[in-house]
Order: sequence, then C-alpha cells, then structure tokens
Amino acid sequence: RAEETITATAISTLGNLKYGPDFAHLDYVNPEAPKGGEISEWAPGGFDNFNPYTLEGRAAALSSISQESMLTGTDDTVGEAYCLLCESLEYPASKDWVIFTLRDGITFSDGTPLTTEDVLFSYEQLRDKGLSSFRAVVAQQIASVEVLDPKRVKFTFVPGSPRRDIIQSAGGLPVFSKAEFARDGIDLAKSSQAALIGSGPYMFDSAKNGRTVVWKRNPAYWGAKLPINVGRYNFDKIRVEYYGDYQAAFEGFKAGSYTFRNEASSLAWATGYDFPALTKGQVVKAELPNGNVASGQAFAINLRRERFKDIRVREALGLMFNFEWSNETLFYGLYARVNSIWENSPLAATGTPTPEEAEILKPFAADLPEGVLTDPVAMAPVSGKRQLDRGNLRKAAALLDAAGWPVADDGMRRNAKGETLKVEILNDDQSFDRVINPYVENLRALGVDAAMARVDDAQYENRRRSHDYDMITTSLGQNEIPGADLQQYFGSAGAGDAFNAMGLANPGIDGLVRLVEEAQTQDELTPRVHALDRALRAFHFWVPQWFKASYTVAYYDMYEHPAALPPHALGELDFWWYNAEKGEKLKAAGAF
Amino acid sequence: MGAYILRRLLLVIPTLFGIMLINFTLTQFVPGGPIEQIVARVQGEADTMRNLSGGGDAGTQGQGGVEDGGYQGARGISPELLAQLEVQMGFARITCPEGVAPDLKNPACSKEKIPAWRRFVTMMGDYLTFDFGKSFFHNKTVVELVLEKMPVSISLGLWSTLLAYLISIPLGIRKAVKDGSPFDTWTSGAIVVAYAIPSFLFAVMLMVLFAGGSFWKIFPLRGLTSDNFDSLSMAGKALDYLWHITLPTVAMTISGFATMTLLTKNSFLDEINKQYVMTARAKGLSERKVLYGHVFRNAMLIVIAGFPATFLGVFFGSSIIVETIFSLDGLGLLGFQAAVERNYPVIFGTLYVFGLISLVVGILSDLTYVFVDPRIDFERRAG
Amino acid sequence: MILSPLNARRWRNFRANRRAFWSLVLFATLFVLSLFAEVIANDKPILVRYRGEVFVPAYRFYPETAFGGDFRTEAIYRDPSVQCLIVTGGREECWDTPEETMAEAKTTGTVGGEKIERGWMIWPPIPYHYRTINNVGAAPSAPDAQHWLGTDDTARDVLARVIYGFRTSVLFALIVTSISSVVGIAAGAVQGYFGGRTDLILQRLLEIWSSTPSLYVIIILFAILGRGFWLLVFIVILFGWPALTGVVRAEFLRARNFEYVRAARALGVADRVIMFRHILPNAMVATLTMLPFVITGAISTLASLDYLGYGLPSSAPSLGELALQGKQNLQAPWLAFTAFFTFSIMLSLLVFVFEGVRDAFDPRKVFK
Amino acid sequence: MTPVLQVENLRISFRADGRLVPAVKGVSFAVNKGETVALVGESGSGKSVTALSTVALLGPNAVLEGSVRYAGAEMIGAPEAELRRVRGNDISFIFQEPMTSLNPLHTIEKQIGESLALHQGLSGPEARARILELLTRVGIPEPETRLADYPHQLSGGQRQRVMIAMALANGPDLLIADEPTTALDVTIQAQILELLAELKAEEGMSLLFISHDLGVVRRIADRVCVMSQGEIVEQGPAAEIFANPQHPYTRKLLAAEPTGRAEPVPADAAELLKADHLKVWFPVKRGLLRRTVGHVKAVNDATLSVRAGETLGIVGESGSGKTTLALALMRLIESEGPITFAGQEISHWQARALRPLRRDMQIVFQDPFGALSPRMTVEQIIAEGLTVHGLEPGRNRREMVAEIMAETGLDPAMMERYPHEFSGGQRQRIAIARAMILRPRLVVLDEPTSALDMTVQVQIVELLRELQRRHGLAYLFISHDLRVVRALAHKVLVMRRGDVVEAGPAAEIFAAPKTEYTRALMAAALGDSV
Ligand SMILES: Nc1ncnc2c1ncn2[C@@H]1O[C@H](COP(=O)(O)OP(=O)(O)OP(=O)(O)O)[C@@H](O)[C@H]1O
Ligand SMILES: Nc1ncnc2c1ncn2[C@@H]1O[C@H](COP(=O)(O)OP(=O)(O)OP(=O)(O)O)[C@@H](O)[C@H]1O
Ligand SMILES: [Mg+2]
Ligand SMILES: [Mg+2]
Repeated sequence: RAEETITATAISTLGNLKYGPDFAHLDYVNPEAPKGGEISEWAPGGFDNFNPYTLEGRAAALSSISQESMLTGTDDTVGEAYCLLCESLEYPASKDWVIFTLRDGITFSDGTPLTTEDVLFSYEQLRDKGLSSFRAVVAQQIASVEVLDPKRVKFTFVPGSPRRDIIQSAGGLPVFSKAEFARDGIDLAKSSQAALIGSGPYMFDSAKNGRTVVWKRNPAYWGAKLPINVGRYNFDKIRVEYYGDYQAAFEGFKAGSYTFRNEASSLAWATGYDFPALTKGQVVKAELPNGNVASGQAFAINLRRERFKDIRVREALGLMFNFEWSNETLFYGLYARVNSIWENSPLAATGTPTPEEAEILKPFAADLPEGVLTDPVAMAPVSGKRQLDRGNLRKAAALLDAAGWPVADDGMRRNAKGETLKVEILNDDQSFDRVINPYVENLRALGVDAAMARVDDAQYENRRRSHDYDMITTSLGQNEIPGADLQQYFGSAGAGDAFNAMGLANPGIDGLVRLVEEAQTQDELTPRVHALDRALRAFHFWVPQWFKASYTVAYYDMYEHPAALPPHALGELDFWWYNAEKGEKLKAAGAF
Repeated sequence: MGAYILRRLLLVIPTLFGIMLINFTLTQFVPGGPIEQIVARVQGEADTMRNLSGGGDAGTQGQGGVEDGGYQGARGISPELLAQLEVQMGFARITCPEGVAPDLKNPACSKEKIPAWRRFVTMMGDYLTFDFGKSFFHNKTVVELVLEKMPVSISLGLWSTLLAYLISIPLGIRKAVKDGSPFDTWTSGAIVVAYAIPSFLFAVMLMVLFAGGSFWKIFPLRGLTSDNFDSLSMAGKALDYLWHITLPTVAMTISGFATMTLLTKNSFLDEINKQYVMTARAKGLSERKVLYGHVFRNAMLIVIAGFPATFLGVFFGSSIIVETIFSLDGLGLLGFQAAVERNYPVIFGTLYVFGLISLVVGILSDLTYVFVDPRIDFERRAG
Repeated sequence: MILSPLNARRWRNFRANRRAFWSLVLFATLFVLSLFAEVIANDKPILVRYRGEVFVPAYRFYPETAFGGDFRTEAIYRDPSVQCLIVTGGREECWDTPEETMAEAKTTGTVGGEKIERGWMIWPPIPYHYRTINNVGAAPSAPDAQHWLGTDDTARDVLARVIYGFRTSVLFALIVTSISSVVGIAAGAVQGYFGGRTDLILQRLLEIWSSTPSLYVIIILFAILGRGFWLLVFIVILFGWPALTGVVRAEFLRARNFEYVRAARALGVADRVIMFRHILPNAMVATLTMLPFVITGAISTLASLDYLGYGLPSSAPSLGELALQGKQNLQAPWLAFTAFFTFSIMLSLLVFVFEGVRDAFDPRKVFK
Repeated sequence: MTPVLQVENLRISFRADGRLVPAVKGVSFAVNKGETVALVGESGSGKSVTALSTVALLGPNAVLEGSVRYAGAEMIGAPEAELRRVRGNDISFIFQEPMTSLNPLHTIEKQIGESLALHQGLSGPEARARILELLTRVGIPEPETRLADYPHQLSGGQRQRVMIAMALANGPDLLIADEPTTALDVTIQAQILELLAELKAEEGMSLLFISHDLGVVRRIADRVCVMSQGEIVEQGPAAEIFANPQHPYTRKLLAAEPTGRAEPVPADAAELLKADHLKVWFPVKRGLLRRTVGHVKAVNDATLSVRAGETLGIVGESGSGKTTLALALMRLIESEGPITFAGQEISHWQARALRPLRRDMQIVFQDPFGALSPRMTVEQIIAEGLTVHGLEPGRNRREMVAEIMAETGLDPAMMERYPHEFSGGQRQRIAIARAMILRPRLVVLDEPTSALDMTVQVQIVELLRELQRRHGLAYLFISHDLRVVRALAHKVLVMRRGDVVEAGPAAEIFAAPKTEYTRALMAAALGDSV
C-alpha cells in the first residue's frame, strides 16, 4: 500500500519550522563575521582518549566536534531539525521509516568522500559498540538501516516505538569514516589515541601532554557555504587547556593561558574578578542571558518513606529552606528561585488555573492533592532576611503539629510511637555543605531530627539507586518539548528508577504525563504542561533550589558576538568571532 | 645473615598474599562498586575529583569549563548492559549449553555470579605471572598506567626527599652544635611555622603568587615540562624541567623538613657528648670531620635507615593535593582516583607491585641498619 | 604530689628551659579554657533571669514556652522575639513587634503602659556557637566588631569554631596520640628487643596492616556506623600506631647490644623493665622528637580526611575544615590565616614543650 | 727553657643543677721537654679532669679558670682551630676508659688511619703498613686479622692498645696517658712502657702519666705530683717522693698495699659453680652478606669449679678469654659445655628461668662506664637489683644505697648524679656497689680494681674479704694485678689464648708455677717482691 510520503529539508516535532527552505542564514549569526583567530577555554582534570563514544578513559574536550549528522538543530528553536549532511529527507506520515538523501560533495577532513556506506557503518558501530545508553536508544528505535544507493539511505523504525521525534533521533547519529576505522583498526568501544575524523568544520590539530588539545578549522570544509553554516565556525583554532585544580585554572585565565571562561562559581564571580588584566580592561566580564529551561535543581523528598507520605510534613520541610538568605549570603545574589519544573520558560504554570488547564486537570483531580483545580499554583515559600524565618517556622510548626508530630519534652518532634522525625539529607558534594548545613540547622530549630550525610561518590550512587535516603539533591527540570523522560522522572513506571528520586507514583500524574506525551502541537502542549506542572508542584515532593538565568562569562577583549544572542546557547565556539585588531592590541600590550 | 635474608625474601610471598587477601576482603564490603561508577558516568554524574579539585559551586552542577555539547546519550541504563558490564569486569560469567557461543542475547545462556574467593584465586594466579590486567576505565593495562604516571611521582619524590635531606641534616647538626643559642631558637620557630602551613594551602599560595596572573608570573602553572620540550636542547630540557618542578617540590618539601631537622638535632645532641667524640676531637679532627665523620653515623641510624622508606612514601603516596593543584598526573592521583572509582584492577595491581617493592625495600632498609651499625643483628635474643 | 629527687631534678631542668615551661603553661591554659567552650562561645546565654527565676540555658534545655513563647522547641535565644520575651517577662507584644517592645521595655520599664517584670540574660563573651548560622550579608564575611575573626563560608563565626575546633582537635590528637604511640612504641620495642621470630612475625603483620587502605576501612565503617568523632578516633589509632614502630624497633635493635643492657640482664632485671627503664629512655630521641608532630599529625589527618570528604561531619568544628575553606576562599584570607596561626601556634607550643622534655631527660644537658 | 706544658693555678668546677661543684682547686705543675711527670693520687681527685683540660676537651658543663700553656701558648680560651692543630699532633691522648673511647662504628684500621691521614697525610698501603707496624709495636698479635674488627670485638686490653697505637701514631711532643695500662697484663705492660721509653729517647717526647700503679710510676717517672681532693698535695722528683714522702696522704698512699692471704675455705663448703670444657667461639663475619669466614676461639676449653666462700683468681694475658669466660659462666653469652650453679645445670636454661638465680650470681663488668645506664642516676642503678629481686622490702632503699656507697668509698651525696659525672675509679666502685648490695653468693669481678688507687684498692679488698668471711661469698676474680690476686684468691686459673694452661691452689701456683707461661707471667708481675 503506497502511503503518501513527505519530502522536506527540515522536520519539527510540533510542526512549526522557523526557517523555510530558502533561508540565507540563521537569524542569530553575523553573516559577515570574519574568520580567524583562536579561542581557548579550560577543562578540569586531563584526558587520555579521543573517542567520546566509549566509557574508557577520559575523552578530550570537543572530541566529537568533527562528526556531523544528517540533521542539526539551531540555538533559537526547539524540536526543529534542519538538513546538514542530507539534502532532503523523505518519510511517510506514520514515520515508519525515513530516507535521507545526501548532499553532493561531502568529504571527510582527509578528503575522502562521505557516502551512505559510512552512514550505515556508523549506525552499525553505534548499535554494536556504542555507549550503552546510545545502544539502548538505537536498538529501541531503529529496526534496520539500508543503503539504497550511494546517495540515499533508509532507516526503518521499530514498530510501536514512539514516533514523535524518532526521525530527529535517527538523523542525529554521528557519521564516522568507515575507511578510517578499517585502516586504523579503530574500535568504537575502546579508547583511542588519535582523534576520529569527521566531515565537520573542525578537525584535530594537536594535543600535548594530556594537558592541551587544539582543534583547527578545516580550510576545505565542504559545507562552509551552506546557509545553515553561514556566519558560524569563525575561529581558526579552538584550544582547550586542562587544569587539575579549579584555582589553578582560574590563575591560568588571569595569566592569559586561555582566553574565554564560563564562570561556574558564584563565589569566584562575585569576588575573584578583580585581577590586573580585568582592571586594565583587557578582559571583559559579562552576564549574558540564558534562555534555557532551568535544571529544576531541588532536594527531592523520598515518598517511599512512611513519614514523608503526609503532604503536610513535606510542606513543612520545604518551609524551612531559606532561599533568600542563601542567595544573599552564600551566592552573592546571583541566583533565582526555582518554582516550577519548567522554570525560566513559558511552560511554567502561574497563578490560578486557566479554564483550559482546569479542564485538563479535572479527570485526574481525585488522585491529586486538594485544590489543584482552584488554588494558585504552589510557589516556593519566601523567607525574610534572617536565616531562620519565624513566620515560616510558625507555619511549619502548625503543619507538623497537625500531621501528628508534636514537640516532646526534649524539644524534638515525636509521633505517637515516640519516634523522632528523622530527616537525613544525602550529599556527596563538599560544596553543597554550606547550603545544607544552614537548612539542617533550621530543621532542627523546628524540632526535626535532621542531619546531613556526606558520603563518597560510589556510596552515594549506591544509595541513590537503592533509594536509601530521605532527601537528596536532584535535577527535575524537563525539556521544552517534554517526552519520554517524563515517565522516568514522574511516572509510576519510573518509580523504581533513579531519576524518580522522590518515588512519585500517582495515577493522576501518569494520566497527565500521557497527555503531554501525546501533544502534537505547541498549542496542545503548553496547557497540558501547565496542568502537569501545577499537579506536580501541589505534591510538595521537592524543596526547590535555584538556578542562574544568565551565563557569567569573562573573556579577553578580542571576541565579539551578535548583539542579540539566541535563547538556547551561548555559542562562543559556534558563532562568535575574533576581532583581529583588538587581538593585536592585546598581544602588543602583553596580555598573554 | 645470608640465611636471614633468604628467610626474609621467602616471607615476602605470604606477606604479599596477606596484603592482597586483606585488601580483597575489604573491597567486598565497600559500598558501591565499579558498576555503580559506570552507571554514574553514563548518567553524567560521576566526577570523582570534584571535591578534590574544588571550585565546584553549589549553584550549578559541574565545574564549568568548556561545555561539550556534541554528544549526549539518552539517560538510563539497561539491565542487559549491567549484565554485560559484570561479565566484562569479571564479576560474573556467561554459562551456555554445550556448543553455544557465549552471548547474553542468546536466551539459552545465563549469567552466573563468580564467587569472591574464585575471583581472588584467579587474580592471584594472574599476578604470579605478573599479569595485572587492564583498568576498568582505561584502554590500558595497569602496568602502562603506572609507567605513565611514574615520571611525575619519581620527580616529586626524588626532589622533595633530596631537598628535605639536604636542608634538614646540615641544619639539624648546626642546631645541635648551637643548642640553645638564638640561632637554634629562630630556626626552630621557622621550621615549625613552615610545617604548620597546610600543604594544600601553601601549594595554592605558591601558585597564586608565583604562577598566577595577579602577582608574579615566574613559574609555570602546570605539568612537568613545557609543550615545546622535545625541541629544546639538553640543557634547555633540564632547565625547563627544573623550572616546572620547583613549585611543587617546594610545596611538598616545606613541611617535610621540620621533623627531620629536629630529629637530626636531637640525635646529635644525644651523641655529641659521648666519650668517643672526645677521642675524635683529641685526634685534632676538625669540627666538621668530628660531626660528619664520627657522630653522624652513630646518631643517624634512624634517619639514614629511614631514607628508603621515606623515599618510597613520598614516591607512592606522592601528594594528591600537590598533584592536583599543579595538574601533575602522578601515582598519588591515580591511586586515589582508583580507590574512589573502585577501579579494582588498578587498586590491586598497584598494591601488588608497590607491596612487593616496599617489602623488598623493607629488607634493604633492615640491611642498612647492619651496614650502619655492625653490632646490629636480627637474631633472637633470649632476654 | 611528691616527686622523687630525680623527677624533681627533671622538673627543675624543665622549668629552667623557660621557653618550654611557658609553652606548657600556655598550651595547658588554652586547652583548659577550650574545655569550657560552652560558656565562652555559645548562642545561648549562660544565665537568664525570667520572672524571678534563674535559668542556665548553656547547659540545659528550655522550651520557648518556658519564657512565654509559642514553640515547644528549644528557645532560640538569638531571636529578637525570645530576647524580648525574656526582657519583658513574657509579654505577648513580643510575638509581633519584638524590637519595638524591647526598646520600650528597656527605656521605660513598661510595655503598653503596664509595668513589667524585667528579666535579663548574661551572654558568653562570644555569643555564637560553632553551629550558629549568622546573618552577615555575604559569607565569608571579614572580621568586624561582631565576628572578631570573621565568618566562614557558611556564615558561622570563625572564632567560635576555632575554640570548639581546638578542643575537638586537641582532644582527638591527645587521645589518638597517647594510645597509638603507646601501642606503637610497645610493638617496636618488643620487635627490636626480642628480635628473631617475634620480630619477623610482628613485622610481617605490620607490613600487611600498613598497606591496608585506610580509606576503604573508613568508608566501610562510616557506612555501617555513621560518621562520628569516636569512630574517627578509633580508625586513626588503628592506622596510626605503626608510625613510631619502625624507629623504635631500630633503636632497640641497636641498644640491645649495649653493655648496660647486658649489665641489667646480669642483674636479673626482667625484659619488660630492661626495655622500658634501660633502653627506652635512651631510645626516646626519635620518639620525643616526633611526638609533637605525631600529635599535630593526628590533627592534620583529621584535616586531610575533611579535605577528602571523609572527616567529621562538616557542621562539626574542625581546623581541617577551616583550612580547606581557606584554600577555597583565597579572597577571604582570614580563614586561611586563622587556620594557619592556630596550627602553627599549637605546633610551636608542642615542639617547644617536647624539646624541654627531651632536655629534662638528657643527663648531659647543662642548665645555666 | 719553657716547659712543654705549664699548668698554673688551674681550677675546674662542674655545673650541676645550677650549682658549681669544684673538682680541681688550683693546681700548678709543669712538664719539661723529654720529661715524664706522673700524676698520682686518690681516685676522683681530679687527675683525668686536669689532663683533659689541657686541650679543652671537657664537656660544656665544665668551668675552667687559671692557665694552661702548651709550649708557651695559652690553651684555655684558645680558638678551636688552634686547639685542633695542637690536638693529636702535638699533644696526644690515651684516655682512661678505652672501652668507651673508641668510635663503636669505625673499624680499628679506620680509627688509627684517620690520625695518620690527618696529620701526616698518609693513606692507602702506606697508611696500612704504618698501622700494622703500630699495632705490632703495642703487642697485638696477628694485627692483619684485626684491622677490620670493630671495637666491640676486642678485649679490654686490646682496645686499650688500639688507643695507645692511635695516640702514638703521630709521634707527639707531649703524650698524656691516663692510666694507659690498666687493662694490660704485665708482659704487655712492660712492652708498652718500653715503647714509651723508646719514643722518649728517640724523639724527646714528654709524658704526662696518670697512674695508680706506683710500681710503674717509680720505674718511669722523673717527677711525681700527688693529688688529693682536687689539689696537688705534694710534688717533686720521683725518687725523692718515694724515698721521703712529706704529706700524710702521700705516705698513706705509698704504704697502702693489699696484703694478707685468703683465709682457708671450710672443707665442707658446697660447690657453687662448676663448668666443664666450656667453649666460646665468636664467628668472624666478612663481606656484604656478613658471611661467617672463621672463628675467634675466645674460650676453647675451660674447666673450673668454685666453692662457697672460695675465690678463684683468673689471670692470663690480655685477650686470652678471661672476660669471655666470665660472661659465659654468667650465661650472658652463648657457650657450649655444661655449667652448674648451686647444683643445677643451667647451661640451657631460658633467660626467664635464670632471672631468680641472678640475685645469687653477680658480675662486675670490665667496662664500668658502658655497663651503667646513662640515663639512670647512681641511686637508681645501685638500688635496681633490690627492687628487681624484692630484697629487704622493709628497709629504706636510699639508706641502703648510701651505706654501700660509703663502704666502697663513695660519697653518698653523689647519689643523684648520672654515671658520666664520675671519675673512672668512682664508676668502677659504683659497679662493685651495684653487685654487692644484693649480697649474692657468687660474684664475678672483671678487673674490679684497675682504676683504683692503692688506698681504695685496699679498702675494696678488705670489703670483699669481709663479705666473704661473713656471708661465705664465692668470687671469680679476674685481674692483671697479681698482687691483688695473691691477696684474695684461694685458687688460680691461668689462661692463654682461650685455653686454661694451669690451675690449682693459689699458694702453689704462686710459689711454683708449672708452665713456662705462668712462670714468665709471675716473674714479670711480682718480679721484685716474690
Ligand atoms: N662531668 C662531670 N660532672 C660533674 N662532676 C664530674 C664530672 N667529671 C668528673 N667529675 C668529678 O670530678 C672529680 C674528679 O674527677 P676525675 O675524673 O678527674 O678523677 P680522677 O682523679 O681521674 O679519678 P680516677 O682515678 O678514679 O679516674 C670527681 O669527683 C668526679 O666525680
Ligand atoms: N664479640 C666478639 N666478637 C669477636 N671476637 C671477640 C668478641 N669478644 C671478644 N672477642 C675476642 O675474644 C678474645 C678474648 O677476649 P676477652 O675479652 O675474653 O679477653 P680478656 O682475656 O678479657 O682480655 P683483657 O684482659 O684484655 O680484657 C679476644 O681476642 C677478642 O678479640
Ligand atoms: Mg681518671
Ligand atoms: Mg677482659
């Protein structure tokens, strides 16, 4: 039965495409950006491997920069994929298969042509030898790949597998050079001492002592003129310097050993940036907007424990975490509070439910906490400037009293059986101590028998996987096009999984998740996600933490970027460029 | 003596066996194993060195630095993979019916855990033939890994030990001679203060002051050699090497010589008034000759005989902290990382090799006792 | 206490070394003071007078309700509301407007026109406990009038932490060192003195023991028993005692050949006595020299365990944790400096004390 | 002509416990070129200290006043470099206690060679030849085999001879010899004295000679200074002093001589100690692996027995195995052959089992300095045996210690001192006191009187005799001083190169020695007075 097939140069999950077939360049790039110069960044530790597709060793930074795939995304869209290696793609409405047609003249960096044989070979490699997680995905989705002719390759999908972004998945697989693998005897499952070649804009340049790796622009890059690549990949070289120690890395930056730094530490950002190069104006310090969904970092409360089954207990615990104080005292005011699973995006629910949301919620209301249909969405509590907020303390005390945890004569809260309300916060990260300790103090003031347990990584992992904790820090944030992950994170099916840290298993949530997964357009999706967000937050299973809505970067004043950055990436390696004039001036001034 | 040495050499075998057995047994009880590590890695969460290298921030997960956006696997890990990992790491094996190739996908095959004692026996068997296997997390044999980290450890160990001895012994002797003088007092103060500086703090201070971008940039920040090392002349190479090794060595030595200096001083004080020293003086020997020629050997039994052990200590233990701060890849870091990652082949392999070496060094060290003081023997002495 | 003439002579000799003597006095004073840390640095008053009754919060638990508050949990004395309650004798106004009410009570002696039964509190000189989280703006905050040594990265008072940390560290070190050096010296002495099979076997055991990865043992025990002070003491003793064994063994191997040992044997002196009365005093050089370092070494072990994340809980006051913070907060030098000064003062004092002890036991030492 | 050494009003005191204790209270004397001056006197009177002060060898706790001039140059307060030039080259020393004066970790060759290299620049074969020559001259047999030995492998007399060889190596202008022959048998002693005389004659060497052996002094000294309690009480030409002593102390000294003979042992006295064919061989180890290449047959075949109340004198040339025999009998070194003590065969007893026996068998070591724990006070040292064996629990330890100290001629006030704060003779008496306080049944005395002046010797001999009479003590008395042996011993055992060459009742052996060796020995020792 001949099915109607669709032929296109791009595909989108929710049906909308920002760029038509004839766009000249991406909106956010500077098409006139000059080529040249070098940008350098740092990475922690060291590397001893150039194959990022294996668990062995530590792969050098950007080891996969050379590989391209059929489709590619852009930094100003979500769920949209545009042809890169492919000239066009062809698929039936059912998305049971897809045929990619390769562009002409694609070559690997060694000059050999890239053919469909390579595509097939890459698929086979990933299927048989790739990282387990990759393998799992590939096996669950792709039934077979066949080379139809030197230009066309067909991916057939496993019947019944979710179809929403299956083509993007298949089109996102990297393409290796079959010839190279055969020639150099490369095994994808093993670490490699040489970088894998690819067809991409950058190729391996040099590596030294396990401390420095340099990638250079391929001057003969086949795709330099493609509209999607216009104004991108402007640096001649990308250098990554490795440091064993954070402080050493920072010193390296101050001394000009590398030139671009994405500061991760709020402490350093607030207090460390007063070094000579900066005060002399050689270094630019900037906060650039970050439009990504927040990671949804939070303490998850383990609902598998009997004493946390009462929502009042959970709410009381949440009241005692003083974000305002933490932000001012510990983070120099750099962070914002996470309130929603989809914080920092339009998908976050606000205020009282809209009628549409209420409609979506209604069938599940019986399984959800009271008031989701009517009350404003649950927000993280706000505290005063004092570390221990008396108002919140009073509220929390009332909640616990009501939940059957009155204060005994020793000042600790005990239930009818005389057990104390034990809360152990599991932590493996020394830098989190300063956040958790004050929280523990507050909980103790409430009469809760709180403590922090710091364990080493392996043990942490062990306990996390066996759900042996009361509270744990986890990231619950979701994509802008939420998909299968939701099951893992919030579904009852995922309750045994490590990602569902709180062990949520609620038929109402399951239903909502299914609805979200089934959404076909943005208009469908948004209210459903809002409803889900509302429902989830009503459970108070988390004590949300914080996020940073901007990139805090510092760089030597010779790089430039388009005035408006795309929402989803900083893109310093992608579409920033080098201002040779400024660079020369810095060099003359002896900045590095 | 020959018999004693022979006996000691023979005893190396059961000792080594004991060491391995204890360690192996212990690891059976350590929570979390290499599989958990792999799982954590797959989920992009394991960063064993995070706490050590510092600078992580509660605000954001990860350390910053360049972001590798190119490749992300889906989250989650399949039971099939777990099984496969277990087989790969030697915790389990696949049993299949006759004539079927071992393959987990084949439903006829099943996975069977290998009991701990059996694993231990296999391991010891391999070790007897000096086959130490491969690291779980590297495509390298344990031997290769160790050899790779050797230069750093030897450099740090050698120089800092040497420096410590070269400074402390003469200083200690001088202090003994001038016991109670102002010189004695202020040097005591100085070495004690030097000792009191926590080494990690000192290393960072050195780095910020002498290698960083805010003060004096005199020394390099990282590594053992420059990038252009290979193109340097012989002298250039030596200089370059010394230039790199200076700060780490200083950082490691600073706290090292307090004990040694005071030990030297006190040992000398104990000997310096003995009768034979008077004899030596009566011969008209110079003070130097008296101190170094006569007193030294009598006083320094402990210091001299301790040398091999001290050296080994610095050499194997190195300083994880100094190594991280100066981005040096040494055995200290390897060992710590292996321990934290539960990388058993590396743990046991290094343990075996180092155990062997240190047992032999132990014998040598005992022989130096006899060499230093011929009256010493190790025979049983009925009370 | 009556000293034997010899010990009296040693004591005199020790006193004659003024540096050692004053170091001992200073160290003892600091240590004894730190034993009373609860009344030196605490976020609970030493004495409270409320409605005519006297309370000792530093050492006893009182719920807030005892002072007319509404929580049955322990009163938070730093809280303005609680302070107000105490000062005003439990007036309800304190719940909502503590500052104003207290100001009124203090100036006029009345609240809302009514006379109050005025209470008071006596605070320790440092009104912070080591766990007290303060409100200081950005942490770590620099030294100022409230926090003499500033606050650490969790906004806790550094001085309070140093006082408690000193106590913990010194207690830890003293316990660990006294036990592990006694065991270590005894083992080394037995090995060196008897030699032969005893030596061979003990030494092998020692070799096996000392290559046991303490990190794993720590992890295992922590996982089973939970993190704690006594567990760490136990573990550090467990792995610390061989430190002195080697040198003591060497000294004994040598000294057992000396003529005076033979003389003692001829006298019929028991082995134990020969070892500890005749040889040990002459083999003590290394031990006495190393002891202060073993003591501070124990503290450093604690510190580096903290550094690696296997030490005391991070809320516990420890000098190691402070040093670590110093490293991570180079912009807040008071942390590093405090850690460094505490360490070096403690070590210097100990080194000087033990130098004095060595001298006092040295028969040939001349005292002017 | 200026004297080689001129000592004027020399005062020496020791700082102890903040006080100054005077040891030498203003002595003056001179040694002229080629002259031999003997310093004699009471043990503890300051002879050694005076000698040591000449080239500033006293420890830091000594305070010196007065003047010591060597060849006209002031030595007190002289710069170290100047002293160093003089030491060893111009002024050589033979220390009183050879047992502890050699570096324990250097071989004989190295110790002697060092002086040669330092002052004569000799090294290699030349030096070795010279060393061998020196060792031969001081009477060490087969010196080649001894070069690689360490001091602890030598007998007391051998060590003393090494000291002498060292001192003579550079042909000094002035030799200060502090009791240089105490551990030597008479034959060797004669040989050494001969050697000194030769050197004096050939090279005009001056000699400051400290000795208790007045016979020797009379033979070699030109002039004599008599010291008592830190002062020179009398000095003058030797002949004059000996002929016509002025000072009462001198008279007392000259008159003192151990006299009398041992009282006969009761016939029914039980046998206390017996040894049959006792043998002690020391392995000789060489090379890196310290392989055994041969044996020193220190005691080859010794058979002896002692009854309660009896004294067995053991004599023989230096290095003949006397000390070794004594140690073996006391079960302090391994030996072969049965040893019976008080009827029990103890040669295979464990140390633990022997311990209770120890209170009954005591030993006074040849090297008293080495045998005293350096960090114990004399009180502790002497009282230790009492504590160990739980003796006399009722009595005050300090009193008992004071008593025995007084009996051995020591001032009980010195009880709190450490061993190094005594003179050689005092230490020897401490060792005797330590043994005697236990009132044992058998005491081995290894050269117990070598460092004692005649008056004290007499006192000690009397003490021993008294104890024997009262408590029936048995003694094994090792000495080179045949006069003392004759005064004390019932039986005598003559040793030579590890073998017992002759044994029998003292009177018989002294009267009619059977072997040639014994005869020679007797002649040399008692020559004039027999
Ligand atoms: N280091 C010292 N400290 C204190 N007193 C000492 C010290 N050395 C010696 N004396 C004392 O000085 C006095 C003289 O000692 P010296 O060694 O000169 O005696 P001597 O005449 O050589 O005796 P002997 O014949 O016993 O060797 C003795 O009373 C002794 O106790
Ligand atoms: N530990 C030893 N190792 C090797 N040889 C030794 C050892 N002790 C003693 N000797 C040797 O044994 C021989 C006998 O020594 P011993 O000390 O018994 O002599 P002695 O008769 O006491 O002599 P002296 O009268 O000189 O004290 C000597 O040649 C000596 O060198
Ligand atoms: Mg003398
Ligand atoms: Mg002898």
